[in-house]
Amino acid sequence: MSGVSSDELMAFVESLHRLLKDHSSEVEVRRLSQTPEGFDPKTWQALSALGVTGLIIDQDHGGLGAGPVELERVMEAVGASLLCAPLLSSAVLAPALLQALGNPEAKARLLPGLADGSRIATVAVTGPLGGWVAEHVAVEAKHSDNTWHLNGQASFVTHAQVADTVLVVAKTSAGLAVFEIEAKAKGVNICALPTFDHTLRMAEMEFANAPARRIESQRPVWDAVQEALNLALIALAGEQAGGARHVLDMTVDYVKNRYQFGRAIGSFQAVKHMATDLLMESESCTSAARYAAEALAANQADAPQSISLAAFACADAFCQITATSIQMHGGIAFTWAHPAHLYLRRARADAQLFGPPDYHRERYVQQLGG
Amino acid sequence: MSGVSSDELMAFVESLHRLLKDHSSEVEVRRLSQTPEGFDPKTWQALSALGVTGLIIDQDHGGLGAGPVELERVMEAVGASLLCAPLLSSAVLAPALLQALGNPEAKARLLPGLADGSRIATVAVTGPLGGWVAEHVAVEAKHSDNTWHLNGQASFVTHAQVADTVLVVAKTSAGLAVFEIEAKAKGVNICALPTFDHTLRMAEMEFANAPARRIESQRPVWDAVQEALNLALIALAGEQAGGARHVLDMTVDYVKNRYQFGRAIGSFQAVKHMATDLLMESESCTSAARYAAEALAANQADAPQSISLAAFACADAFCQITATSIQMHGGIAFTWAHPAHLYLRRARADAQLFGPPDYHRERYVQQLGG
Amino acid sequence: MSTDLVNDQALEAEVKAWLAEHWKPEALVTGEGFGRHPQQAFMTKVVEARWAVPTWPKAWWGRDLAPAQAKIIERAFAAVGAPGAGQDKSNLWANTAMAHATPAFKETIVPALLSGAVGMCLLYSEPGAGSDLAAVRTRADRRGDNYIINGQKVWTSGAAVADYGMLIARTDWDVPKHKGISFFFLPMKQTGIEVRPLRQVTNEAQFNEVFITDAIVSAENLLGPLNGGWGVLQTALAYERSVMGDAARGPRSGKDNPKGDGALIELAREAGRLNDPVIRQELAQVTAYKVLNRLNNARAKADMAQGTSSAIMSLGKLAMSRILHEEARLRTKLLGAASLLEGPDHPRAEDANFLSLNAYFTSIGGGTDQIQRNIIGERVLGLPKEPEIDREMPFRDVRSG
Amino acid sequence: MSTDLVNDQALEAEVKAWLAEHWKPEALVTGEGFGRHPQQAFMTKVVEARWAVPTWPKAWWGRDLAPAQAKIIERAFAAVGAPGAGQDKSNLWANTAMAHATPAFKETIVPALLSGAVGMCLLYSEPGAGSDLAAVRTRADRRGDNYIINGQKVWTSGAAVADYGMLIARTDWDVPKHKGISFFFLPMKQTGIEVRPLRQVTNEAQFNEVFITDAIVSAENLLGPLNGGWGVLQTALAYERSVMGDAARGPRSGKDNPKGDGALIELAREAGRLNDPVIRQELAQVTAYKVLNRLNNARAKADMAQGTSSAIMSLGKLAMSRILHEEARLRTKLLGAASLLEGPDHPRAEDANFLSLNAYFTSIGGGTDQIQRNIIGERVLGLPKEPEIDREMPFRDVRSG
Repeated sequence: MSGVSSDELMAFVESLHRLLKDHSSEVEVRRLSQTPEGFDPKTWQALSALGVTGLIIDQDHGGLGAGPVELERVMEAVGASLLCAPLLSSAVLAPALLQALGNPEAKARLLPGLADGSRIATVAVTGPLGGWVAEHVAVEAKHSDNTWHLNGQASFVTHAQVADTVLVVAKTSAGLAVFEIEAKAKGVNICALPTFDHTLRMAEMEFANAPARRIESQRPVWDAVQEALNLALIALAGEQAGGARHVLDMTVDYVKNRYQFGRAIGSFQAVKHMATDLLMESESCTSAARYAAEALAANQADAPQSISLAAFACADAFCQITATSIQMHGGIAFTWAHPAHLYLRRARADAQLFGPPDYHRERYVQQLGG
Repeated sequence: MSGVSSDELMAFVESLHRLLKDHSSEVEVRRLSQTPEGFDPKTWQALSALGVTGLIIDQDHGGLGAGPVELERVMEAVGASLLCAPLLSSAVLAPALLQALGNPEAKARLLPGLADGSRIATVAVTGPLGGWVAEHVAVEAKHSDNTWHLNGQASFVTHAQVADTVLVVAKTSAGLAVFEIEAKAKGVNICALPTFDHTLRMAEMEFANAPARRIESQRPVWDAVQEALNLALIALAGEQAGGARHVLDMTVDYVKNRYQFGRAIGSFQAVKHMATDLLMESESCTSAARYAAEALAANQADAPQSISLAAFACADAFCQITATSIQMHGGIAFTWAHPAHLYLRRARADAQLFGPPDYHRERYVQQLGG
Repeated sequence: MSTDLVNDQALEAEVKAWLAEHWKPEALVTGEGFGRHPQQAFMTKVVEARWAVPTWPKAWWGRDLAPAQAKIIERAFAAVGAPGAGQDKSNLWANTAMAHATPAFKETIVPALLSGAVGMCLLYSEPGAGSDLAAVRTRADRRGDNYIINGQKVWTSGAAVADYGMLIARTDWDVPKHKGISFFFLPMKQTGIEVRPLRQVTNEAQFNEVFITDAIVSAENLLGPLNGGWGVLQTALAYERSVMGDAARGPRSGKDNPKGDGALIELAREAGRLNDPVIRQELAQVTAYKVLNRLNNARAKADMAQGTSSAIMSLGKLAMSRILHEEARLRTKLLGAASLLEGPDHPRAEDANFLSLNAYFTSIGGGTDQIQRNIIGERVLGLPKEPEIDREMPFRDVRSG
Repeated sequence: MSTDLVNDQALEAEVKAWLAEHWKPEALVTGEGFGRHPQQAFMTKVVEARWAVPTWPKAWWGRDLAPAQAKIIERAFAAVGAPGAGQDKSNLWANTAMAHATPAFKETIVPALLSGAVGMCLLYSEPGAGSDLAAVRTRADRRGDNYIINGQKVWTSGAAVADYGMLIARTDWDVPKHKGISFFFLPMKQTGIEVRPLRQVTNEAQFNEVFITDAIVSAENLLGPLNGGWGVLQTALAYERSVMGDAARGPRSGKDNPKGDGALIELAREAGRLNDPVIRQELAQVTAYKVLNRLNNARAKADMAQGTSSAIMSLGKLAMSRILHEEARLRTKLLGAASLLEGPDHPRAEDANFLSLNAYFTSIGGGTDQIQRNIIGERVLGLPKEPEIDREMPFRDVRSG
C-alpha cells in the first residue's frame, strides 16, 4: 500500500469502518473489557484478513507496506470505535521496532506471523518508573555460556499478557540492546496490571535469568526504539483524533435532541459554546495527527517536532473533549450504562501511554531550538 | 486607630470614599495621568487631613497607628477609584520600613513629615533585574571620611520622581543596610520611567558617589525590608480587591442596560456566565486580601503564606476581571474614552509591582512546607 | 439579672438534667439512615420531651422558643454527643411536612419523622426532567380518595429502604408547567414501586431508578394545595441547600491521604515530583482554590452572623466543582504513567481516577455548573433571565425529551 | 491538444504581452487606500483591457471566463507584481455594486471602483448596533428623488478619505428589524457628514465616528430593493469575510521580532527565561496554538480545493483571538517587571502591552468571540438557534441601547 492514492486509502478505511461496526460495537467493547484477554481472536483474524495487522509491514514479509499516513487514518477509525485489540503493540510497536533494527533474519522470522495475525508481539521498554527514556530501562542482559539472560523488570508493557513474543529493550555492558523472548519462556513472569481504561491490557514483566535471543541491530538501538515510538505516537494521535471526533459528534447529536425548558439544550449558549470550543479542539487534533504523519512520511525536517506537537495536542484534546462531553450530557453520562466514560477512560490512558503531555511539550521546545 | 472597632473603620472608609468621589473622579484620574507628578498636592493634603498618609504611622509620630486590617480596607477604596497618589510609597513602604528598622532617631525625624504629608518618601530596593530579592540589590555603599557614599543603580522605584526622601537598600561590606538620601542630593540622578499604567509613577535612580545617611537597624535589614514588603503586598491586595469589585460592578451594570437582539446582553448565558465567574474571582480576591491582613494583624502562624496567597490570587483576579470586563463591554471598551482600560493598566501594573504571580506561587509552596 | 437570662439558665439546667437522665453516650451509633434513625427509642424521648424542635409552637412538639434559646439546647446535646436536637433547622422531611401537610397527616407523620421512625427519599428528578425539574411527566390522577401515580424517577438515594418518598408529579397537563405540579408523601412499601440500583460511572450504585406503576397515595398525603407543588418544592429545596453540605466524597482507596493545606504538596513529595517547578506552580494554584473557597465560606458565615445576607454562599458549589476537577487533574499529573492503573494495589491511582469521575457528582448533580451560573447571575448579580419559551404554554404542548 | 488548452495558452500569451507593454514595475506604490488606488492610471488600463474582472460578463468589463482561466491572468499579474487583476474575487465594493446596483448607477460606479478612482468606507455599526447590526437606527427618509440620512455610525475606517460609504439605514420602522433596512452608496463629501477620529484603547485612531445630519443620497444609489438591505448586507459581509484575512497587527515597537515557530523561544532566550521549565511549558502551548491554527487553515484550503466545504475555516478568527491573547500574556510573563514600562526605549514592553490591548481588536471586532461561537455552533455544528424575541416585532417596539 506504499504510495497508495487517497481514493484507495479512503476505500480501505471505509472497509475498516464496516468491519468495526460489526466487530467493535459498544456491546462488544463492554464484553471484551471484562475478559482477561481484552480482545476477540475472530476480530483479530478479520483485521488480519483486511490487512490491518500487517499494515506497516513491508510487502516482502506479508504486509501492506503502508506508511504513517495510512496508519494514522486507520487509527482514527480504531479510536472512534474503541476497538479492543493489541494493535498498538503487535501491529505498530513490534513491527516498527523490527523494521527499524533492520535485522533481516529477525524480520524474516517474525514479521510474517505478525502480518497474518498468527503471532502477537509487544515491546518492553520502560521499567517501574514508567518514562519512555533510556534511563528508565530496568532490565539487564548478561552473556554467558553462549546465551543471553535477562534479569530485572519491565512495566507498563502493553498487551504483554496476550503476547506470544516480547521484544525487550535491555541494558548490556555495551549499551542497550533488543532481545526477543517468548512470553512463556522460563524465568519470565508476566503479571497483568489492572487498568483504569478497561479496553487496555497492560502488564508488568519480571525476568529471573530468563534466556533470550539478541536481535543485532544495524544502527544504535535507542535510535531504532525512538523510530518505533514515533510511529506509535502517530498511531496514538490518530486514535485520539478519531475518538475525539466521535465523541464530539455523539455529544452534538445529544444536545440537539435533549430538550429542557422547552428547548433543545444545544440552543443554550452555555452548551453551544462548549460544543464550538470542542470543535476547535477536535479539528486541531485531527490536523496535528495528520500533519505529523505526512511530515514523517515525507521525511521532512519538521517531522520530530510535528510528532511531539501531535503527542501533546492530541492527548489534551481527547481528554478535554471526553471530559467536557460528560458535563454536556449531564446526569445520563454519570451512569455506567452510558458510553461517555468509556471514551474518557481511553483518553486518560492514551494521554499517558508513551509519556504525558508535559513531557512532549518539553521535547517540542527542545526540537524548536529552545 | 489601633484596636478600632469595625464600626469606626467603616466610618473612616466611608469618609475616604466621599473624599475620593470628589478628588479622584475619572476626569481627575485622566488629568493627573498626563502630568509628570501624577498626583494633586491638594488631594494629598486632603488625604493627610483625613489621616490616610499617616494611617500606619504610630500615634507618637503623628499617625493613626492603624494596622494591616485598616490599611487593606483603605486600599480597597483607593483601588476602586484609581487614585493617583504616592500612597504605596510614602504611606506604606517608607513608614513601614522605618518602623521595621526601629531606629528612634530616624523615626522621630522622618515619620511626622510622612504622617502630615509634608514629606514624600519612597523605598529603593531592586536593581535593573527587577526582582524583590536581596540578590537583585544593585547599589553599593562605601564608608570613607566618616560618610557613606552610594554607587550603582536602583530601578522600578515607585514615585521616586516626586519623592523628597528615598530610603535606599544597599550592599555594604557587612551586608545590606538602609540609607536615607534626599532626592535632590548631589550624585543622585532620577530618571522617570514611562509606565504602561499612566496612573503610576516610577523611576530609575543612578547613584554616583552620592553621600547618604545610614539608618542603623535593630534587626537584620532584610527582615525589616520583608516586613515592609509584606505590608505593601497587603496594601496592594486591598487595592486589587477594591479595583476588581468596582470593575465587576461597572460591568454588571453595563450588561444589564446594554440591549442587543431586543434583550439586555446580561440575559445571554455567554455574558451571564462570564459575570458569575468574575464574581467568584472578585469574592475570592476580597477574601484573600482581608484574610492576609487579619492574619498579619493577629500575628498568626499562617500570616506569611496568607500574604503570598493574596499576592498571586489578587493579582490574577484583578487582571482577569479587568481583561474580561473589556470583552464583556465589547467595542465601547476598545475606545480610549471608556475607563475599562484604565483599570486593566492598573491591574497589569499591580501584578508586577512587588513580584509577579509565579514568584508568589513558588513562595507559597515553600511556606506550606514544599 | 434580666428575666431572659434567668429563663436561659433554667432552660440550660433543665436540658442538662434531662440528658443526664436519658442519654447513654455508649449507645451512639452512626450511619446514613435516610431519615430513619438508629437510636429511635432515644429519639422518641427527645421528641416527647420537646427538645427536637424547640422553636416550633407548643401545640406541635415545640416550646415556642427563640432561636438563641434553642441554641442552648443544641449546645447541651452537642456537649454530650446526643442526637435529636436542632431538627427545626436540620430535618428536611419534618420541616417540609410541618409547613405543608394537612393537620391530620401532620399529627402522624411529623413525630415519626422527628423520632427517625420512617425512612425517606426524594422523588424529584426524571430522565426527562433534570436541569428542568418543572418538566416532570410522572402523573398523579385522582381516583376517589386517592391519587394513582405512574412514571419514572431517577437519582434517588435511599429508595430501597424508604417508607415514604417526597414526590412531585403532574396533576394538570393543561396549564403551564410550574402550575400543574403537586407534592406528595408517597408510601414506598407497595407493589407498583420498583427500585433498581443505578450503576454510576464510578462503578458504584449510591442511587436508584424508581419505576412507579399504578402506585397509590392517599389524597391526605398531598402537601400544599393541589397544583401548588412547585411552591412546596421550592421550600424543600431551600431547606436541602441550607442543610446539606457538599456531599462530594474524597479519595476512596482506603489509603491514608495527607490532610490540610499542605496535602497536595505531600502527595507530590510522595510521587517524587515536588522539585518540578511546573508541578509547584500547580500545587500552589489548586491549593489556592481550596483555601480561597474556605476563606469565602468563612466570610459568608461572618456576614450572615451579622445579619447581612451573603452573596458568596451560593458560589460554594461552583467553587467545589473547580476544586474537585482540578485536584483530580493535578493528582493524575503527579502520577504520570502510574495513573494508568486502578484497584487496591494502586491506591493513589485509584484515588486520582475515582476523583476524576466523581468530580461530576458535584459539577452535574444538584444542578449543573451551567445552571448554577444562571442562578448566581440572576439571584446574586441581578442579571435578567433568558426568555423562557415554555413558561406560559400548556405543559402538554411543551417539547421535552 | 484540446481547444481549451489552446485557448488557455493564447490567453496567457495575450496577458503577458499586455503586461510587458503597460506595466512598469518600478511604478509600484503600496499603501492602504480604502478603495482608492495609488496607480489609478494603470488600473484604468487594466479595467479597459478587461483584466480586472475576467469572470464577469462581457457586457460588464469582463470576458465571461471560467475561474480556472481567470487564474491564468492572476498568475501573470502576480508574476510581475502588477495590481488590478482578480478583482472579481477581491473587490468588495465593486462586487457589491455589481450584484445590487441599478444598471445606470453600475455604469458609473463600477468602473470607478475597479480602477481605484473612488475611496470607500463601511457605514454599518452604530453605538446601539454592534453585535446586533439589524438594530441600526440611522434613518433614511424619502424626499423627492433623494433620501435624507440622519444617524450615527462608528468603527468606520477610511471615512475621512472616502468618496462613498456603504450604508445601512432604516427605511421602515413598522416592520420587523431585518425587514426595514435599506442599503445605499452614500456620497461622503457633503455637508451633513462629520467624521471624527475615534481614539482607541491602544492610543491610536484607525477608526472614526461618523455623524450624519440631513445628508442626501440619490434614490439611484439604493442597492437592492427598498427595505431589502439586509440581504445586500449579507452578501457584502460574505465577500468581506472571504477577502479580508486576519487584520490583527503584530508588535508595533519597530524593534525586530523573531520569526517562525521558534519566535517565542527566541524572545524567552532574549529575556533570560528560556531555562525556566514553567516558561518552557507555556512556550510549547502558545506556539502550538499558532501552529495548529496554521495546520487547520491548510487543511481547510485543501478541503476546499477538493470542492468539499470546510467546517474549519470559520474557526480561524476564534483561534486567532486565543493566540493573540495568550501570546500577549506569555510575552508579559517573559518580561516580568519590565512589562511595567512602555515607549520606544522599552520596545519589548511596548509590544507586550500593545498586544495585550490590541488582541481585543480580534476578540471583539467583526463579531465578538461569543457571537462567533454562536455562528459556528449554528452554521457548522447545526445546533439550534436561541429564541429571538425581537425577530418578528415591529422595530419601533424593540428595546435597544
